[in-house]
Amino acid sequence: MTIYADNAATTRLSETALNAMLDLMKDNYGNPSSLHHKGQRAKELVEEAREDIANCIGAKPNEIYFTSGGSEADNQAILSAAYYGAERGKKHIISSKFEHHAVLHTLDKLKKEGFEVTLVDVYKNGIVKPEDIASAIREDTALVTIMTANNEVGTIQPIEEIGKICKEKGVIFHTDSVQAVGHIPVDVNTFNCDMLSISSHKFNGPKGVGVLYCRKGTVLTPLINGGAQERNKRAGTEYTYGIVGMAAALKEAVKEMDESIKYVSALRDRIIDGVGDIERSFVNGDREHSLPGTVNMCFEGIEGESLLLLLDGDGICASSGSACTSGSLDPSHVLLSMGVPVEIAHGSLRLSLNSYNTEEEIDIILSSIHRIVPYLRSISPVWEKIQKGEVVE
Amino acid sequence: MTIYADNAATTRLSETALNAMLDLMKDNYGNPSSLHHKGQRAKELVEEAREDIANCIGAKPNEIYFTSGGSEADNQAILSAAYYGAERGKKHIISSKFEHHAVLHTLDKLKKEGFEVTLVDVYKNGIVKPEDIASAIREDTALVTIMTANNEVGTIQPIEEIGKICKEKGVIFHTDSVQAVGHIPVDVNTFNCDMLSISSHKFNGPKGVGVLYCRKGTVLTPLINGGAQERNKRAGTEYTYGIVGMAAALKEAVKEMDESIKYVSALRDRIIDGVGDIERSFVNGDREHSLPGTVNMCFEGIEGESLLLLLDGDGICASSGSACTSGSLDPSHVLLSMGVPVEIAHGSLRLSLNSYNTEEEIDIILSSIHRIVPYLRSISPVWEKIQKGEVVE
Amino acid sequence: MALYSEKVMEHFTNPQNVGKIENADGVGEVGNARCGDIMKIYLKVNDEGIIEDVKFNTFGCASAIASSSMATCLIKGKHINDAVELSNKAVVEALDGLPAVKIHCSVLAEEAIKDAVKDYYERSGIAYDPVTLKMK
Amino acid sequence: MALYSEKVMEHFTNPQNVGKIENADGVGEVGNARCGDIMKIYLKVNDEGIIEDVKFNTFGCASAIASSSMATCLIKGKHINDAVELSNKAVVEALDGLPAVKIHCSVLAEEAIKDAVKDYYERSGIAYDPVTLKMK
Ligand SMILES: Cc1ncc(COP(=O)(O)O)c(C=O)c1O
Ligand SMILES: Cc1ncc(COP(=O)(O)O)c(C=O)c1O
Repeated sequence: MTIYADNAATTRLSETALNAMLDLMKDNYGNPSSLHHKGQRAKELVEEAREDIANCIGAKPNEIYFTSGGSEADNQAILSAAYYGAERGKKHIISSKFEHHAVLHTLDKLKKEGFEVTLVDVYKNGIVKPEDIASAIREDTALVTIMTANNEVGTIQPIEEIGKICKEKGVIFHTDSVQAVGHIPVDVNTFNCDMLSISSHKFNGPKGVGVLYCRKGTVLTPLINGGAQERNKRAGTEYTYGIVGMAAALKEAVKEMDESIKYVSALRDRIIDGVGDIERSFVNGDREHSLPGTVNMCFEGIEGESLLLLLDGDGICASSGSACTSGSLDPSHVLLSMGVPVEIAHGSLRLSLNSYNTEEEIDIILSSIHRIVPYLRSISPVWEKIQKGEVVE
Repeated sequence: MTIYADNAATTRLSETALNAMLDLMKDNYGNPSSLHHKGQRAKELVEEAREDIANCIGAKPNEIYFTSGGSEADNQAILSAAYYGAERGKKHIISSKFEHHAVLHTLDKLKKEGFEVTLVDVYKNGIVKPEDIASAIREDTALVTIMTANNEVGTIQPIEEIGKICKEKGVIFHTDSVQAVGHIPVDVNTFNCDMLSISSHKFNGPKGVGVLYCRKGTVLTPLINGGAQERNKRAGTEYTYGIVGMAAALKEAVKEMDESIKYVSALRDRIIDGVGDIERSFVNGDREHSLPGTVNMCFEGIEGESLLLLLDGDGICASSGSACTSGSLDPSHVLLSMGVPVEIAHGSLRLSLNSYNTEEEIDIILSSIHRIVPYLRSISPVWEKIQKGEVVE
Repeated sequence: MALYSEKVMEHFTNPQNVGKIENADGVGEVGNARCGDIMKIYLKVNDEGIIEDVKFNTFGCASAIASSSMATCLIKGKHINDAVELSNKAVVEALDGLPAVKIHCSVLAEEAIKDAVKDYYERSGIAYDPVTLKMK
Repeated sequence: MALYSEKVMEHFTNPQNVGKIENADGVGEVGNARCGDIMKIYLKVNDEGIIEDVKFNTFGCASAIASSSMATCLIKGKHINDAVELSNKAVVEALDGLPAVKIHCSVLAEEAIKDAVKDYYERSGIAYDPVTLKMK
């Protein structure tokens, strides 16, 4: 038995997406750049997918650029705006402390190239304050990039307000919507964003494909140079089935969104309520402004990887911090940025649900947690200290 | 009826690759960075694929970096070597006149950043002379990048000799092997190359995935920053099915290579011999040193797109020049670099075969060509001039 | 969504008025092989200035051939003074559009006709307005 | 290819010698919670210097728990002078390897044992070589 509760890391491919892909994988293998009927048919399908995706986020088809995923979209968006700004003497960028590494590491690269980066606080609840953005904006600010929803704690940011501030001040605004698209309403116009990143595998679409939305008039520079694909902004033979599968998955997710938000939030609340009786444990983030399916908890006195692997022994797939930093020994930069003490941040658990999950699964997860947490605490010298009221360091 | 003879643009997905992918698409959807069993199983499959691909080209698994395709691999290889060189005062790069745009446009970008680029001649036969490379190498040469086989005319370059020269002179050598891998023997050690680009969809593997081989000791810089995937050299959640499908397709292609080289070359020769009776037509490139399946012809007095679309009307998928430049009005830079006059370069046709093609298909192609070429000539004022012995300009 | 409209494909695969006219009253040729398109137009004009017959030969892509075909259809049976009013825009519209990179093909068609009309005037010694290309 | 060897998973899911020893002869503790690992080792040593019993408590990842378990197995029943010879390398080997980023867990196990042995010497007033940590 497997209970998959790691949907913020990646999701199961939906039947709808799989079926949309299979047709192309079996027969419709043309290169959209080819002039013959097989190529042109592939091109038509790609353009239909572009239109579908544009419709899902309130964009125009020619504002959609297909990429290999969320990371590439983030990199291209940030580098484009940064270099565009630099040519105009603007070398300051604003972001937040708990962005995804695709954003933060790109900013690190820019810092080495002489850019100045301001990372605004995310506070204890994991939510950026628009007024902090407003007061961080300077004459030489080239870009503001703030994620729509955080991948580890699920908090939703006040994107509309931030977008409005950026628009008023004439600063390019990018939002990494990788965790939001397909899960909560995303509209580039209410967001007032100039660029927005999407990754298909986060909403039951295929892996290896994403989208960079770029508003008409915002200058986009290729990250990958070569052929004329994507109106000269992203070279490389199109991953046609990925593109078509992504559109199918997103259309479905958007169609069923109201329902799934209700369903999935109820599952998440069942978890939060269900762990309420575990002493010295708490939920990170903000229950009000949160993705429907993501919940992040800390259990004092235990270490996350052990918890994770014992849950895995029960067939439960979960995560400790974000998947990308696994293998790293530092505790999650997200929790630290929210002021969680290092020693407690080590004991974090992220469960991320979607509409494939069931109540029964939640109950199994809860009973596993109730068995494993006390066990790990029983062998933990840290827990012993906590019980004795000693200072843990 | 469709006769697909555009395999240099892209290929049909093999049954083997499709089946390898389906398992992961249906059940094995984990993120290789996740610590739970689903993630670790996905990771195992990715690592097996890495090993398989390494074995196919004489590399070690930790020298294989998965990318979104050939274009990304070319971009990353060239930029890595260029910036590494620049830090050491080396800002000169050597390439050839008829590289793929993924190479040439990346070099254009570098030129704008102050690099100097020498493009060696490819001569009438479409083959670079190693001695030209040797004499172009300077103290400040950071990189030599020469394709293994040309995508439009199919000529195979003397990569081993070029590799040896670069090794002796201590210059980094990259080869774009996108058209060669899976079709002719490719071994990074006999090639003496430091980096090598591969694209899966050119050998019946899935679209949207490729490999950059980078020899241990050669410095690689990420093009996409973010998560720790690909040993910190290429961020982004892995396109697991693509990776696994690519390995399955490549293994199969390499296993059947001897046989398919014989089979496909015979088909190609049947075409070349079959058009021999058409006056004022000729084959571009070099029949000796050529990919088994690629043949590029010019028919004087006619224009390639018309020929292509009339062939398509007969169900035959072919190409005029490379797929990527379709939509462009300039004739192929490849043919021009080989000294084909502009007005004749407009009348080029590329047929690219693989082992899915049959003799019967070739015969149908030949009979279509024999009907369409005379027809287009009959309505062509250029052909009229040629017949009258007038100078065409 | 396809590269070309159905109309373009129709006129490309089944071009009208293909061929030459022996002893034409006017012949026009524009374009050059280096650019990938040459159009040659032959006119037969009767005493009232009506285009009784028109033929073309074209070296070029599908839209060049389709533009030639459509343009000749549009002027056949018309008076010379109407033929010179044919704009490339009219050709594009009649073809239900052309891709942006192919608009020049329709321009060539317009120019080829004008070139043929001028040739007709000159051969026949007919006076014409150099701006409108209409008979005086 | 999996993250951890079977041996590691065995010792992680079924750790040996978990617990505490009341009135232990030596207790060692190394690591800190900020780094994510703390190991505590309890020793019961008889008059001949043989480790009659050993127990551990560990806060840490799977490899920290497995290293503690394996290390205690390797020294149980051994003479103190043999126990202090246990290297982290021996622990890693006995576990059929650890991922590179987890090698420090085996180091902690080695250090925790040495720390417990020193505590034993000090509590019992036994003279020892400060370099080799062997009894004099
Ligand atoms: C020689 C060569 N290099 C690079 C590429 C780019 O590969 P991809 O389109 O898979 O990115 C191609 C094919 O398009 C090619 O033929
Ligand atoms: C918030 C956020 N941004 C970016 C990414 C990167 O997306 P991908 O791994 O598809 O490149 C992820 C997920 O990995 C994410 O959660």
